[in-house]
Amino acid sequence: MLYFAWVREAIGTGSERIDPPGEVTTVSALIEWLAGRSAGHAEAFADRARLRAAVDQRFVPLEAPLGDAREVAIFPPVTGG
Amino acid sequence: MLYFAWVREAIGTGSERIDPPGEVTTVSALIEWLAGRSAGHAEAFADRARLRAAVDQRFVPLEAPLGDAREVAIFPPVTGG
Amino acid sequence: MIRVTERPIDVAALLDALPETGALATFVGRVRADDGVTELMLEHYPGATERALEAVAATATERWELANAIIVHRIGAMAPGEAIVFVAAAAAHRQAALDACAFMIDRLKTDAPFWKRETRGREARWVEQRGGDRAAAARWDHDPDESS
Amino acid sequence: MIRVTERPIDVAALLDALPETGALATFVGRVRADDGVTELMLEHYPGATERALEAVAATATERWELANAIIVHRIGAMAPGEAIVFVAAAAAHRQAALDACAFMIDRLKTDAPFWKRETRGREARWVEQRGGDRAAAARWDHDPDESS
Repeated sequence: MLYFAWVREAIGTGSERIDPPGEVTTVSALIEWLAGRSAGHAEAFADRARLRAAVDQRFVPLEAPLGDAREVAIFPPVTGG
Repeated sequence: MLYFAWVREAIGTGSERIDPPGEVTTVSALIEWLAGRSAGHAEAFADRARLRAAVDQRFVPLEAPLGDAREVAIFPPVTGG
Repeated sequence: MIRVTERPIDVAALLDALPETGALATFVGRVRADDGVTELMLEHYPGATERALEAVAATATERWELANAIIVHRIGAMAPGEAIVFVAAAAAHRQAALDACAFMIDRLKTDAPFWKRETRGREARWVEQRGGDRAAAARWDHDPDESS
Repeated sequence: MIRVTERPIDVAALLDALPETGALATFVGRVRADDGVTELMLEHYPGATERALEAVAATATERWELANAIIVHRIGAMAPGEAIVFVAAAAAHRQAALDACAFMIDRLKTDAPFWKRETRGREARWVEQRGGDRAAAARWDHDPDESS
């Protein structure tokens, strides 16, 4: 997992290795599962409308399947430029 | 009078002083009158659709009145930039 | 050419390196000095950022037949007045250069994974995405002006 | 700031002199090197040219609340690759800068009394005005995008 911006700050780390159970098959389900790991995770994932995701560095909707993803990133809407 | 670009080249000079008769009251009438001055003038002014004008440095339609103009310029459509 | 860099963006050097095409449009976005921000920090997603910028530049190059497309984006901490982003589009004709430049800056704002954190004195806050940025990017999805 | 000059346009020096606003859009038009032109000659109407460029810059500054508007136009003889015109618009926000820059280059093409003569080898010809230039300038007469 990779986290950026205030998601990273709330969780307290920019990356972690995880091993979710088999029934976690979408980004959305993964977020739900991650929210139980710590108070920081719960805070970071409290408002789904403010979250965006990438699976193997490709932007996806939260409903997207995880498939055989090796790298999942959760972050706020981007604000570059 | 001021002439620019191929109008200037056809007439053979970029400027000349003129004293048109009183009945020449518009740019269009002035062009007609000037066309009689030389073969170069006639050539330069043969196609009115390709001519533009400025009176005292302001762009005007060919039908515009001359008024008390001190400086009249005749030239092709502009091509700067 | 795309570049993500922690060092100040040297706009003059970038311009010097461009080919002398008929038309060159550029855009420089800077940290605004007029709204109390004392430091701007740019976080990014290494790898995904470069991929996103490459995609924006490649799309512009193909759509407007550019001779050159450049996106340089600063990351890390920067001060008011410093350049955050430099975009350049070089083409044979002006409309292509102008449109491609506007397209690239609009698109990278919504497509590239950067996040801005503004510090004002002791207070730091993450910048929220603006609805206007999404609208600006979306207008390129079907642009009737493309051939003008 | 507007300038009409017989000397080469130093784009880097012009950029250096600009204030460090949030957004800066620039455009450089050059003599194309790819269509056989060996020399370009720019004739102008002294006095009327400066007045027309001032009017274009002033209109842009007012319409988009610019911090700075610059138009520098070369006159006289120049070689392929040399800059004919430099336009810059500095503003707080990017859309204002981008739109104002496009407006100024479109407008000066129809409003400022310059005439181009291209030389290809031994043959010289005066460039004809393009209908597309008039259309590009006219689209700013009533622009629904102005507030976007």
